[in-house]
Amino acid sequence: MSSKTFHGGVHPKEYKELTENLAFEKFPFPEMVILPLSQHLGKEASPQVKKGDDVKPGQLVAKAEGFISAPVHTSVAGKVMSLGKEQTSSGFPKDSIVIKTTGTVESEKFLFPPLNPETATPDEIRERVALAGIVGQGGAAFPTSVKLTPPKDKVIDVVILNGCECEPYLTRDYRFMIERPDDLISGLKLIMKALNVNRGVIGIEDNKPEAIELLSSKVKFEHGLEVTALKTKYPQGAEKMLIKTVTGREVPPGKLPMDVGAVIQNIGTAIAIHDAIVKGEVLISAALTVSGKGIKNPKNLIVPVGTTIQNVIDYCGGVTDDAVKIIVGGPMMGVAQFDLHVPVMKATSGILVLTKDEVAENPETPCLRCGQCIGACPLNLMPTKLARYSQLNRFEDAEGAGITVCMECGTCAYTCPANIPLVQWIRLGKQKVLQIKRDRDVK
Amino acid sequence: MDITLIIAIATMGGLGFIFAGALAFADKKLRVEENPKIAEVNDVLPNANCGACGNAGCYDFAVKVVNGEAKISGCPVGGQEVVDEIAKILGMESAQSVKLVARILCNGGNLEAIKKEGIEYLGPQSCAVKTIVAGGDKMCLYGCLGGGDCVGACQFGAIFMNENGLPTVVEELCTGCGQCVDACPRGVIEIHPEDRELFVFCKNHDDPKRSKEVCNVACFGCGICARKSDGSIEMRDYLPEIDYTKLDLSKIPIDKCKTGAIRLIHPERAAELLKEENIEVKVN
Amino acid sequence: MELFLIFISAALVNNFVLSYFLGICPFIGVSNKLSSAISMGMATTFVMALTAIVSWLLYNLILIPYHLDFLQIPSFILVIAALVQFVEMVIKKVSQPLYRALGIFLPLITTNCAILGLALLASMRSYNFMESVIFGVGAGAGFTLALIIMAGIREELDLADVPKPFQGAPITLIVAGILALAFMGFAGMI
Amino acid sequence: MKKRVTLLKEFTKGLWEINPTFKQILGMCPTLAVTVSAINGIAMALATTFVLFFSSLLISLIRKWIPNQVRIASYIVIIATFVTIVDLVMKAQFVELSKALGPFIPLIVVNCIILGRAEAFASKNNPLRSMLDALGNGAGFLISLFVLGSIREIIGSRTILGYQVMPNGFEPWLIMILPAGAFLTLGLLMGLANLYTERKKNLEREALIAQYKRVGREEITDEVLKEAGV
Amino acid sequence: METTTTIEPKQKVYFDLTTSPHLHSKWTTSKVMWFVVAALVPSIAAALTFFGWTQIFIIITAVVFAVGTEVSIQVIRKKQITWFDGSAALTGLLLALTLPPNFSLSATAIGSVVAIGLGKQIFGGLGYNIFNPALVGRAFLQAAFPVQITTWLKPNFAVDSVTSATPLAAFKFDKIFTDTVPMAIGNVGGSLGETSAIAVLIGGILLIAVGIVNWRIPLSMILGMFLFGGMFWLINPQNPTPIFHIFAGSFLFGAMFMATDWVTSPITNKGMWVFGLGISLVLVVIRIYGGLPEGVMYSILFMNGFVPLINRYTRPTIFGAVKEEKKK
Amino acid sequence: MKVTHIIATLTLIGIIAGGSLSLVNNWAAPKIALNQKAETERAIFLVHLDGKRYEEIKNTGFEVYKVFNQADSSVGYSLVYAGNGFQGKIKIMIGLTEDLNKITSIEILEQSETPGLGTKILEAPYKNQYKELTPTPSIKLVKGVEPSNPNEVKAITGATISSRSVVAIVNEGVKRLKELQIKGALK
Repeated sequence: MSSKTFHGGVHPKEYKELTENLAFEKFPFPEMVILPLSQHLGKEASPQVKKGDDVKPGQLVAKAEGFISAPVHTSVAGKVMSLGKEQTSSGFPKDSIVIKTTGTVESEKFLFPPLNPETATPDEIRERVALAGIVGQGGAAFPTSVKLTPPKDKVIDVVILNGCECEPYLTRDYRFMIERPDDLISGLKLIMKALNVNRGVIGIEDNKPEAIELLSSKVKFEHGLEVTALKTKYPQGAEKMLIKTVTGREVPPGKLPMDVGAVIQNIGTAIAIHDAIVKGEVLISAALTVSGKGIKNPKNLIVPVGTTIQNVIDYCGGVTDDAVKIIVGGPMMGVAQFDLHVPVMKATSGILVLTKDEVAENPETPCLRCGQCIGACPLNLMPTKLARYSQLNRFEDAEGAGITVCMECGTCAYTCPANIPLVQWIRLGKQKVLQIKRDRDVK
Repeated sequence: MDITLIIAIATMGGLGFIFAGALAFADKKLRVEENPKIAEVNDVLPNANCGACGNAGCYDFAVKVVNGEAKISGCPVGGQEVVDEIAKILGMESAQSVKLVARILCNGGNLEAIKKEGIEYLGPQSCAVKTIVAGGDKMCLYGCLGGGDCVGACQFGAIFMNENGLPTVVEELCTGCGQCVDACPRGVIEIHPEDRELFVFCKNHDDPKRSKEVCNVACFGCGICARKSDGSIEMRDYLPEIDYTKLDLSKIPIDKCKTGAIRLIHPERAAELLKEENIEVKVN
Repeated sequence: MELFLIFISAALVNNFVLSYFLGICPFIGVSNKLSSAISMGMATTFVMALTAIVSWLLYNLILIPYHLDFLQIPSFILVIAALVQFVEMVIKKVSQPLYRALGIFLPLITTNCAILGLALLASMRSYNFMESVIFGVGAGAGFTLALIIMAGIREELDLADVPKPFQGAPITLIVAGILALAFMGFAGMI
Repeated sequence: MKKRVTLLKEFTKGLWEINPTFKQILGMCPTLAVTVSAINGIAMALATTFVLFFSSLLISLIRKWIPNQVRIASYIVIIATFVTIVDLVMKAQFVELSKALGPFIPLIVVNCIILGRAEAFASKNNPLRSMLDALGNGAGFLISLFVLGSIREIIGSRTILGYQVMPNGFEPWLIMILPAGAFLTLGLLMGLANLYTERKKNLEREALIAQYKRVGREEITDEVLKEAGV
Repeated sequence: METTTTIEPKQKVYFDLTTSPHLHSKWTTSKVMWFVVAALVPSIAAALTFFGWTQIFIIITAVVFAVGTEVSIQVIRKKQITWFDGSAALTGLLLALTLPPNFSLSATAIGSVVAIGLGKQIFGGLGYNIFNPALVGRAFLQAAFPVQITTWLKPNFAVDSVTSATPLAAFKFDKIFTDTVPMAIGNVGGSLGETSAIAVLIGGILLIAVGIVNWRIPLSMILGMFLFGGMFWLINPQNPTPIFHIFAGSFLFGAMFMATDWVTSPITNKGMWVFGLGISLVLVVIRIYGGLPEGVMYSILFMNGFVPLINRYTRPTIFGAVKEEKKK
Repeated sequence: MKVTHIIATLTLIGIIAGGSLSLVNNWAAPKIALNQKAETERAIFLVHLDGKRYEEIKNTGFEVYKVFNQADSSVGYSLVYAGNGFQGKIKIMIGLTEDLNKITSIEILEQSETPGLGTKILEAPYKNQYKELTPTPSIKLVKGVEPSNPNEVKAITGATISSRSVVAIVNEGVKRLKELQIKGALK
C-alpha cells in the first residue's frame, strides 16, 4: 500500500482511539434549540417565522438569500421563542431563532418527495441540495449547491471525497465510512452526476485501514471510482493538499480547486446529499465526535442542529476536573469556547474537552528563527515572517510574502518551540491585508 | 617656477572650464520638465548628498517629499529650519489652523466594562489580536480592549494607559496625526478639533438589554439626549450621534445621562457650564 | 596573479569600508534597503572603475610630468565631480530605466570619500594602469559586498526589538564592527 | 520671516544640538579612522575646523555670485584648495602628525560636514554667522573626536595624550585600536548619546503624564456628572 | 424584551481562551537550550580530562558572567528576566569551550559580557541577534588579547611527540601534520571543548537525533570540506587533506554547535546548504592562505552576516505559485 | 549669457585655486623635500651609529647608501628593502658592514601590521636581535626557545607571521646586495 503525500505538515498525536470504535448514538431531543441564521459561508438567511409561531421538524424557518447562501430548517417541533443575537461557537453573537421544543420527540417530520438516484437529473440534484440546506461538512460550511454549480468555463474532471479526517480526535467521517459505505458511494455518484464527471476518488489516510479495505471492496466493480490511501499527516485533508496528493495538481494562490478541475466534498456532505435525494430529508442534524480526555464518556453522536454544547456535554457525562479547554471543531482549527450556551451548527464536526496535559500550553518566548514552521508549512510560506510583519503593522510586506495564501491550518504554531501564536497574528494580518486590498479595489 | 604656476593655473582653469561647460550644456539640453516644487524643496535642503535620509541624495529626497512618499522631517542634517521651510513650500501650515487632538471615546475601563466570565485569555495582549479570539476578554464588542495598541502606535508618546486600563491622551503632545485611530481595531479613538467639548463616550450599538449586560457605563440608547437636542443629536442603532455644526451645548441635558456616556471632555468646564444653567452641582 | 591579489586585497582583506573607513556615510545612509544598496553598489563600482582610469591618466600624464602633484586633490575631485555628472547625463539620455535604477545614486557618489580615497591610494601606491583599474573594480566590489551584507542585516533588524536609542546609525556601526571582526579572518592573506 | 537666533547660539548649537558626529552623523570616515589616540583626534578636528572655517567664510562671501548649476563644483574646489593648503603645511611643519593622519587629510575634502555646512548654512547666511557656525561645528567635531580618541587610547594603549593612566596590570585591549573597535566604540557612544536625549524627552513626558494623573480630570468628571445627574 | 425563562441560566465555565491550534509539540525554548547544554557535557568532560579539572573555573566564570549580563540588561531595559531559559548560560558555556586552557578569568569575563551585551542584547535579545553571540565574544577576545588566546597548553596525556601548539598551528608554521587518531580523541593542544572530536560528535549526533540540530548544516559543512578542502589538496598535495581539516581545530565543534545555532543560521532548507558550503569554502581559504592557522570562528561569523540575504534568496516558492513567481 | 557666467565662475575659481596652491607649494615644497631627506638620513645613521656621511649608490634597482665615518672611511652599507608583511608592505632600512657578513642594525621605515601585535617588530626587544647578527647563510626564525646560533632570531609570540616577514625581507635584501657586490656594482 503506497501512501502518497505532500511537502511539509506535522504529525500530532491522534487520540482517535478514544472514539473510533464507538458507533453513532442518536442524541435525544433537547428542550430548546438555537438556530443561527448564518450557519454557512455567505449571506445570512432571512427568517420566515415570527415569535410565537409553531414549527415542526424540518420546516423552513429562514430562506436562502442570494446565490451563496443556504436555508435553515428547524430540527425540532416547537414554538419560536425569540429572534435576536445569540452567542455562537465562532465566538461572536449572530442573529438566531430560538425554538422551545413542545412536540413529542418524534413528531412527523417534514420531508421532500424522494427522488430516484438513477433518474434524477443534475438540475434536480442541485435544486434538492440547495433546498435541503446542505453545506460542506468539512468546517468552512460552504453551501454545497454552489460547489455543484461550477461556472460554465471550468472543466471539472475529478471529484474527490475527503476521507482523510486528519484532525486528531475526530472520528466522525471514519464512523460514516464504516457504518454507511453504500450511502456514501451513492452520494459520491450523485455528486459526480451533478457535475458530469466520470472519475471519483475517495482519499483516506492510511491510519484507517479498515475503512480503506471496506470501501475498496465496495468500489471494486464501480466504474470510475477508486479509493486512494494517503499518508497520515496533518493537514492531509486540506483541499489544496488533497488535490496535490491525489492528482499532482497545485491550486495556485487565490484560485479555487475547480480551477484545476477538481471538486472536493466531505464524507458527511456525501451522506447528506444521499439522504436529501433518496430519503428527501433536509439537513437538520449534525454528526459529531465528542472526545478529549476532559470528557467523561467520549461518544460519536448524531445531534439535532441547534442543541447547545452544554446539553451535548451533559449527555456525555460532563467534564472532568482537570479539563482546561472546550473546543468546537478539531483541535488544530477549531474554536475555543468561553460560553457553553452556544448551538451545534450544521457543519460542527466535533466538541473536544481537553486537559492541560493534552494542550501543552507554554509561555511565549521570542522567535528563535529555527525554521521549524517553514519546514512544516504545507503551503511553503514563512509563518514566522508573516506573523512578525503583522505584529509590526507591515501589512504590505506581509502581502508580498503571501499572507493571503495561508489557510490557518495551524501546523506552524503546532511546531513552534517558542510557542508563538503564529496563527493568531497571521489571521490578523490576513484580515488587514484583505481590507487594504478591498480599499484599493474601491479606489 | 613660473612655468609651474602657469601650468597649475591652466590645468585647474581648464578643468573648471570643461566642467562648467558640460554643466551649462546639461542645464540647457537635458533639462527635464518637473514639478517646480521639487526644485524649491531641493533648494532649501542642505544638498550635502550625504544620504543620511536613506534616499539617493537630496534631490531624490525632494522628489519623495513633494510626492508625499517621505516625511518632511526626514532630513537629519537640515534640522527644524528645513522642516519649516519645506512645510511652507508644500503649504502644510495653513491646513492646521485649529489643533486636532485624539479623543478616546470609551468609558469602559477595568472597573466598568464587564469581563467574560470564567475564562482566561492566553495570548498576545495586543488589541488587534485580541479581537480575533472571540472578541477579546471583555463582553462588549465595541469598546476599548485595553491592550494599548494606540500607546504603541503613537510616535509622540502622547498616549498612556491609566490605572483603569483606559488610554489617556496627553493633549500637549498630541499632534492629531491619526496613527492611533488606525491602530485601534474597535474605532474607539477619533480625531477632533481641540475646541469640541461634548462627546459620546461609548461605541456600543447593542440593544439596551445587551448593552446593560456588557458594561456598566455603556450608552444603552435611551435617547434622552437626542430628544431635547433640537436635532443636533440623532440616535442611530441605539447610539447618539452628534452633529457638531448644529450643536448648542446648553440644550443638551448631560446630567440626565444615567451612565455618563455623553459628557463634556473637560470636567472643570462641565461644572461651570452646569452652574450657568442653574443646575446644582456638588464639586468637592 | 598580482592583479588577482590586488583585487582580493581591495575587496576582502583591506575592505574599503570595514578596514579603511572609506565611504562610511553612504554605507550608513543607503544600507537600509536592499534594493537601493544593490543599485548604489553597482553605481559606485562603475564610477570607481572609471575614476581609477581617469585619475591614472590625469596623474601620470599631466600632474607627474609637470610636477603638479600638489594639485592632486583639487584636480581629482574636480574630475570625479565632472565624471559623475557626465555619466549621469549620459545614462539619463540613453536609458531611462537604467537612470532610475542607478542614476539617482550618482550625486551621492560625488561626496563619497571612497572614490577620492581610491584615486589617492592608487597614485600613492604607484600602481600601473591595469593595476589601477583592477584596484578600482576590487574596491567597488568590496564596497558593494559590505553594503549588501549590511542592507540584508538591516532589513532583518527592522523586525527585531533593538533598543530604541540604538536604532539606526548606532546599531549599524556595531554590526559594522562585528563584520570588521569577521573580516579580520582574511588578514594576512596578502 | 526666519527666526533669528542669537550669535552665541549659532556657535553653541554645534557643540551638542547639531553635533556633527552624534546628531548629524556626518564625517564618519575621519572620525573612525584617526581616533586611535586622543592627539590624533584633536589634530584631525583642528585641521577640519580650519578648512571648515575658511571655506565657510569664503563661500558665504561669494555666495551671491555663484550660479546654481556650478554651486557644488565651486564649493568643492574651494574646499579642496584649503585642504591642500593644510596638507602642504602639515607636511612641511608637522611631519609626525602628517604621518599619523596619513591619507585622511586629503579626505577632509569629501567630509560631508564641510560641504554640508557650506550648503546648509554658509550659502544662506552672512559671513559672521557662517564663521560662528563653522567654529561651533568644528568645536563639536573636536569634542566628539577627543572623547572617542581618549576612550580608545585609554583602553587600547593604557595612555591618554601619551601619559599612562591605566595600571600596568591592566592588559590593553588591542581591539580598541583596530577598525572593529572603532566601529563598536562609536556605535556604543552614539547609542548612549541617544539614550541621554531620549531620557530627557521621557522625563518631560513623564512630568506631563504625572500632571494629568494629579489633576485626575477623568475621574472627577464621572463623579461630578453622576452627582449632578441624580 | 421578556426573558426566556425556560432557558436555563448560563453555566459558568473556567477555561482558557486561545486561538487555534490547540495542540502543541512538546518542545519549548528553554527545553531546547538545556538540551544543548546537556549535549555539551561530553565535550566538557573531555576538556577537564585533558587539561585538568581547574579548567572548570573558566567555564563557571563564563557562564556566570553571561547570565549576569543578561539579567542586568534585562533589568535596565525593564524587560522580562529570562535567565532560566538557558540561552545565556549556553552562550557562556559555548564561549568557554572555545577558549584555550588556563585562559585568564578576567578576560573570560570580558568575553562573556561582550558576547551577551554586544552579541545579543543590543539587537534586542534572544532571537534577534544576527551573529552568534559566543563567537562575537570569542572574536572580540581574539582581537583584544591575541597573544593570550593563542597560547596553548600541552594536554595531560600527551605523548612526547605532541607539542603544545594546536595541530593547525603546527601545520601552518612548521608544516607538521598531526595524526587523525589523537585529534579524534582530543589528546592534542587546542581550545577546551573542541579538542576531542569524538566528544563533540557524541553531543552533535544526539542533537541531530532529537531534531534540534538540522542535519543539513553539519552535513553540508563536511561535504563542503571534502569538496573545497579536497580541491586545494588535489591542486597542491602540500595542503592538508580534507580529513585533517575536519578533525583539526574547531571545525566539528563549529559544525555541530556554532553554525547550527537556530537564531543565526538560515531558516530555509536550501539556505542551510548554501550556508554550510559557504562556511567550508571561507574556512579552507582562511586556513590555507590566511595569516591565522584557524578560521572556523571567522568563517561562521562571516556567513552569519550573509544569512539574511540567504534567507531572502532561498525563500521557498509558495504552494502552487510556481509559474507566477517565475514570470515576475 | 548665463552660460558664460557659469563657465566664467568655475574657470575663475579653478584659476585662483591653481594659482594660490602653486604659491603655497613654492613655499612648502623645499621644506617637505628637506623633511624627507632628514628622515632618510636619520634612519641611515640609526643603523650605522658611527656614520657621519653617506653617498647614494645609483642604478641598483633599490635604495643603497654607502656610509662613511668621521674619518671618512667606509663603515658599510645601508639599504632600503620592502616586502609583504601580515597586512601590507613592510619597508626596512638594513645596515650592513663593509663585507656584508654582519648586520649592524635594522630600522623599520614603514609597516601596517596589526597594532599592538605585529607592531612589536618596531620595538627594541625584537629589533635589537638584529644587532651584530650574521646573515650567512641566511637568518633563521626560532619559536619558543632562545636563539642559540648567531644567525637566529626569536619570533614574537602571537605575531609569527610579522616576525617571519621581517626575516624574509632582510634575507632577501642582503642576498640582493651580495649579488650586486659580486657584480661589482657597489663601487
